[in-house]
Amino acid sequence: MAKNIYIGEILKNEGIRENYFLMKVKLPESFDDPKPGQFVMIRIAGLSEPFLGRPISIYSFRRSKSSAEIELLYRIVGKGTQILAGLIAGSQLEIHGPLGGAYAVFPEKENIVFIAGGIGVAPLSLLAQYLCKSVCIEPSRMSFYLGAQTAKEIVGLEKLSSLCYNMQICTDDGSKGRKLFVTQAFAEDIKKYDPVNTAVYACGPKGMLKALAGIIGKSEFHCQVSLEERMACGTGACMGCAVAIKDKSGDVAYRRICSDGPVFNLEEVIWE
Amino acid sequence: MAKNIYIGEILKNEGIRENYFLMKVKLPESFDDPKPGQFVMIRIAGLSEPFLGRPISIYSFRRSKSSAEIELLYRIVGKGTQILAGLIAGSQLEIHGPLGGAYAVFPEKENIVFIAGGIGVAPLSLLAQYLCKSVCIEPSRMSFYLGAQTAKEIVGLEKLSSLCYNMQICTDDGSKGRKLFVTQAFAEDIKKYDPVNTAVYACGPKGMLKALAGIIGKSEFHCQVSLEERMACGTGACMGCAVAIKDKSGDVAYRRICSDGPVFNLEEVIWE
Amino acid sequence: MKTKTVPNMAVQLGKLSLKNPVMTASGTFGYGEEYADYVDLNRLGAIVVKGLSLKPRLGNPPPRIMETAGGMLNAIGLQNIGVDAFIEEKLPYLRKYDVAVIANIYGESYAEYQKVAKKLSAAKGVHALEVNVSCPNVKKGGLSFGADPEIAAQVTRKVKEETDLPVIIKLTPNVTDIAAIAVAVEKAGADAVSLINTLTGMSVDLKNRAPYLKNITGGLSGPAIKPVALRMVWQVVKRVSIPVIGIGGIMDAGDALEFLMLGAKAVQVGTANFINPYATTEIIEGMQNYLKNNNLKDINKMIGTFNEGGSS
Amino acid sequence: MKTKTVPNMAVQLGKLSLKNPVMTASGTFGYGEEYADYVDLNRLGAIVVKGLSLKPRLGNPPPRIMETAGGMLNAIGLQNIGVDAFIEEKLPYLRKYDVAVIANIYGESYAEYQKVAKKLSAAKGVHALEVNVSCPNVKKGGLSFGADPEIAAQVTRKVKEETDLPVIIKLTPNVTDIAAIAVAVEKAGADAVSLINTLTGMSVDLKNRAPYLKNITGGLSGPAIKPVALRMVWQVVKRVSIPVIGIGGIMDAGDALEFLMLGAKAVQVGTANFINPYATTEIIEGMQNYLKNNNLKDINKMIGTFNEGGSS
Ligand SMILES: Cc1cc2nc3c(=O)[nH]c(=O)nc-3n(C[C@H](O)[C@H](O)[C@H](O)COP(=O)(O)OP(=O)(O)OC[C@H]3O[C@@H](n4cnc5c(N)ncnc54)[C@H](O)[C@@H]3O)c2cc1C
Ligand SMILES: Cc1cc2nc3c(=O)[nH]c(=O)nc-3n(C[C@H](O)[C@H](O)[C@H](O)COP(=O)(O)OP(=O)(O)OC[C@H]3O[C@@H](n4cnc5c(N)ncnc54)[C@H](O)[C@@H]3O)c2cc1C
Ligand SMILES: Cc1cc2nc3c(=O)[nH]c(=O)nc-3n(C[C@H](O)[C@H](O)[C@H](O)COP(=O)(O)O)c2cc1C
Ligand SMILES: Cc1cc2nc3c(=O)[nH]c(=O)nc-3n(C[C@H](O)[C@H](O)[C@H](O)COP(=O)(O)O)c2cc1C
Ligand code: FES
Ligand code: FES
Repeated sequence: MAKNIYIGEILKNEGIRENYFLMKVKLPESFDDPKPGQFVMIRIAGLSEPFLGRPISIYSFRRSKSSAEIELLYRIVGKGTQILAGLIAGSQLEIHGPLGGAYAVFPEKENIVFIAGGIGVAPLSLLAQYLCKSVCIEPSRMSFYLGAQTAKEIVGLEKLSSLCYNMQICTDDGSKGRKLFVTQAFAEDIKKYDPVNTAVYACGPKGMLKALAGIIGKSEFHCQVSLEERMACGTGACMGCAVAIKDKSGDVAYRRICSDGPVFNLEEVIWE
Repeated sequence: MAKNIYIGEILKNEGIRENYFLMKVKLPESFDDPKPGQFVMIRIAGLSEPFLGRPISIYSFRRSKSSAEIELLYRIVGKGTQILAGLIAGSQLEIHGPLGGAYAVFPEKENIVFIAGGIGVAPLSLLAQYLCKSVCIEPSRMSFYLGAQTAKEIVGLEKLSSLCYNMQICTDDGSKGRKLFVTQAFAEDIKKYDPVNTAVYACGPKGMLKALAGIIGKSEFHCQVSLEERMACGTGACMGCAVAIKDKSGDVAYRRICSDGPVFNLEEVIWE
Repeated sequence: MKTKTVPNMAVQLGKLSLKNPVMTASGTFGYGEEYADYVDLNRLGAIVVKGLSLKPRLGNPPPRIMETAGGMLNAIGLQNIGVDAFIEEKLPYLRKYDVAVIANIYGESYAEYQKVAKKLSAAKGVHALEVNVSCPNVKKGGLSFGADPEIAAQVTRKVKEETDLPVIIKLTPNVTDIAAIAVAVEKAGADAVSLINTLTGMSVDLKNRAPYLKNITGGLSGPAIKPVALRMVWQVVKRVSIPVIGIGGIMDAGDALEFLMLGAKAVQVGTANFINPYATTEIIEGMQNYLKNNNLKDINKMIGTFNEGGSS
Repeated sequence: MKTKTVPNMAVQLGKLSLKNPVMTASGTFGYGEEYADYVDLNRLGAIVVKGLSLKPRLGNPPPRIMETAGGMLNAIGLQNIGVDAFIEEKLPYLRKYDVAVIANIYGESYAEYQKVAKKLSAAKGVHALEVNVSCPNVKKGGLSFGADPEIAAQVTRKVKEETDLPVIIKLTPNVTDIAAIAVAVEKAGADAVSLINTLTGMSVDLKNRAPYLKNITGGLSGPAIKPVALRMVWQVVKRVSIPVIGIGGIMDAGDALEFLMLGAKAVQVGTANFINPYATTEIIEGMQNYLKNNNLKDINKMIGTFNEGGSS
């Protein structure tokens, strides 16, 4: 499991929706199998703009005889992602990873619930795929709550539909699926799930995760969330990607999302 | 003749020798016909590295129905040219120009002598082509002294051979043509040319031009040289690209290579 | 909802009225004409011309510029045609335009500053003086006039004695406490301060074991210095009540608006002109669009709207 | 002609012997272990650990970092486990390696600096102290200890009282005259100076009219600051005779050699580690190759070889 930086070649980099891109990157064979929840830091090979690597979750992974292929699903939010979106096939990237820890899986739990807001679908897709293919969890046990602001921002649906029996789509404006927050959709269904027999995985904007924390509250649900913060090193050295956590003694402590996370137990996280 | 910046698309960017590249760029129709000696400032569209535009002479030009095409011949010497060399076809460039003044032409002079050192061949090629095609000077009147350190650095020869009857190749190490400096080759031939009936055009490293100044000395040869200096604006505003010149009263003055040049009369230039 | 009326872009810097808050930075826009092929000069908030000295200056020997990461170094050495030639040869051209002309001035002694200021005040068509105090003070061991609050204040008083034009003091960032200097020049009568001038830097050629710039050191400008410029503008706006003009690494309308948000009343665009000769007017348009999209009727509504405690 | 023998890379900084002149910069290499998966720590000239304070420090609330043009801002707030936990938990790990360990220390008062220095001097496996004087001096109105020659000298004297280890004073660039401060700490007994720490900068979020960093300002590092770092190192090497350690924007061997050429005896690599975790060892290899290709048998032959009057 040596950590490493690889030169990857872009095979495809397509706009799948306004501001949403899917990039396929070919990597050398030696690239480790990523675990769901892990991410890579990407830079443009030979350029120093963007300067810092950008953390992007691994959305899908495939290994062929002499190479590995990852897919990244990303949204343009600023300069770095804008530049990435402009890259054409054949361009070379520096891919640092896979980095960070993975979601803990509980094959014994009857229900697996995913709650994704917007681009948060990316790491959860790899997890769903992994649970289905490698842990052999039947689609009937998996429920996916997928939310976004509008229909245009619902991405990755096709792939998920084949993995999860129960797909719940929500948009803030009602342009697709139900018109409510994805966390509310889960709240409405919460009685359907036995807390001790359910694993909840969530990824999305802070507001969404905070709302989820409110909903799950002090219940017995085991809920893992993957968090985001701007990163510099991605390897635990700079202390840049801090998140406030309740430590064992109940005090506030800052943990590093890149190396202590990006997956945390929801109950540990302190929301402002 | 509005000055402008255009988005150009790289059609081809090939290494023709170790460290020497030929790039073909497609530009909108509105790109002005460049005059020999003029240059463009190039940057990578949407990126700020390299930060400043890099001045590159126009090596050839072709106009088609709805677009213009320029060729640039360049050598990797540092970061900027290194990055340019890595660009693949389809990449977009910001092309600012054509900029600067042109070589003055004297169709009435019997002999046209070109003296190029290394990459200095680029602007002189466009000039030779222009004199041949647009001013209809016969190849027999044109002599081209082309020098470089080694055979590998003799570039653009093929094209020139069809334009100039008298091609003199020199290399410092004798690996191609004669083993002497290109200025010495000209010095050996100097008697063949009637100073008042000869126009001399030179481009190359400072050392070469300085040597040429020594050779031509106080003779009556009319000699134009194109000079290089690092540039920021390319339009005469920053005073960055200064060259020391004897002004009319004989005093030292700094002129701007980008807008007062890049072509200067050799006799005006003050060498350190 | 977007407003349909054209938002107000005019700003008032004390006695100086500007069409909009976008000026050119001294030394990066020549005397204006160099950019007239690209930009309609009438559209600019103000043109700040290349620094003028009493006598013409040859400038430094080349090389004078070098690219650095996200910026550039320059050691032009204040090459300029001198204040007299400016008034005779360049000012008549600028007077044809309906644009505020700000003369950036430079001296090696108090007396020189005063003479240049006096000549420009007598000439028609200069709307304000911007005093560059970053130049080395030969008498004070080469540290710049602007490095010491008392000396900067003294330059201010001396220039003010000679002119009725608004006097803008252009501050150097190469100091421990820029706000202290701003406060000192405000007390001495400055009508405004502009900041930042370039950070002193250096770039070397390993191969030749030599400096890249003949002058060895040069002034660093461009996006690389924007974080320092923003920090200093923010420190200064909190301490003075005269208008502050923000400068440093402004490449687009967003950058310019950042400075206004922090409390600058206007901005200057420097190195960006080299990269993109249309930068100034694109920034003005970009600001207008921003106001429209945010339903703001007046650029002044942007100024000082920064919320320190807010979160991103 | 290339030499076949391996060139000497060892440098001597006063009493401190280093295998090679490449150290990690404090705060950018954790406590060493974070990079052990990438880099053989035995190959480094020295490991300078994250700044240590007397008590553990929580650090600043996030966001703590932001990218800027050619660099980054950080406002970590010196989060660290405290000197006691460092000695107990981290030092034993580092002692397993054959590498010089330099403890970067930080205090809010002279007494705190002294206590931290004393504890580290008593621990086994610390080879030198690097004193960060960039932190705000609460008593002196928030300006840093390092902003005033007299205060910087006093910190130096106080720390020297408590330790026999070589003491490196790490200078802040946010000052008018860094050489004056270097001279002051040299007189006060500093064994070496290292420079530069980060330039204070700021980055703002226009959309939310808020700072990007919760702490509002942060420290600028990376290639953007290299020109300022080179200039300051050059100014300081001319004025002091103790060893100077060059820091700021070093990304590759060429950058490192530039600092040595100016007269620095060693360098520290900071932000580069984030971009490329192999940066330090690649720089060491690159320097070796440079020496071989230039037929130099000793890295010390590079130091101070800059020719001011040379041309590029
Ligand atoms: C572990 C991890 C996994 C991620 N996976 C994905 C993914 O699969 N797909 C995807 O589209 N994005 C993902 N992100 C977010 C992605 O890293 C940011 O969107 C990206 O770095 C923004 O870069 P930029 O230069 O475009 O934006 P900037 O210009 O740097 O910033 C634009 C805006 O986005 C905010 N922002 C920037 N970086 C982050 C960040 N890391 N976290 C939160 N807000 C940020 C800024 O505060 C600013 O408001 C992930 C982030 C982390 C930490
Ligand atoms: C009017 C003009 C026309 C030119 N035409 C061509 C051309 O057709 N083909 C071509 O290959 N090159 C040409 N050049 C030179 C070219 O601009 C430089 O080689 C290029 O800018 C170097 O960029 P870089 O980032 O690779 O090098 P840098 O990393 O910036 O510098 C590498 C080395 O090259 C030197 N250098 C950089 N720029 C220049 C410059 N403008 N003049 C002289 N030395 C420089 C530096 O001092 C340094 O030693 C021309 C220059 C000018 C001014
Ligand atoms: C080539 C060049 C020449 C300059 N000349 C002057 C000058 O004559 N007087 C002055 O006050 N500032 C001068 N400056 C500083 C700029 O006006 C401005 O303060 C600085 O470049 C920072 O802004 P920027 O990052 O937008 O360029 C010059 C800057 C550059 C790049
Ligand atoms: C994230 C980060 C944390 C830092 N922490 C410290 C610190 O604890 N103590 C210190 O003296 N310097 C600290 N620095 C400053 C660096 O050691 C170094 O002086 C500076 O980053 C410039 O070098 P660079 O451009 O190579 O990064 C830190 C820098 C960064 C980027
Ligand atoms: S990004 Fe550096 S510690 Fe997480
Ligand atoms: S490059 Fe600016 S004046 Fe020539």
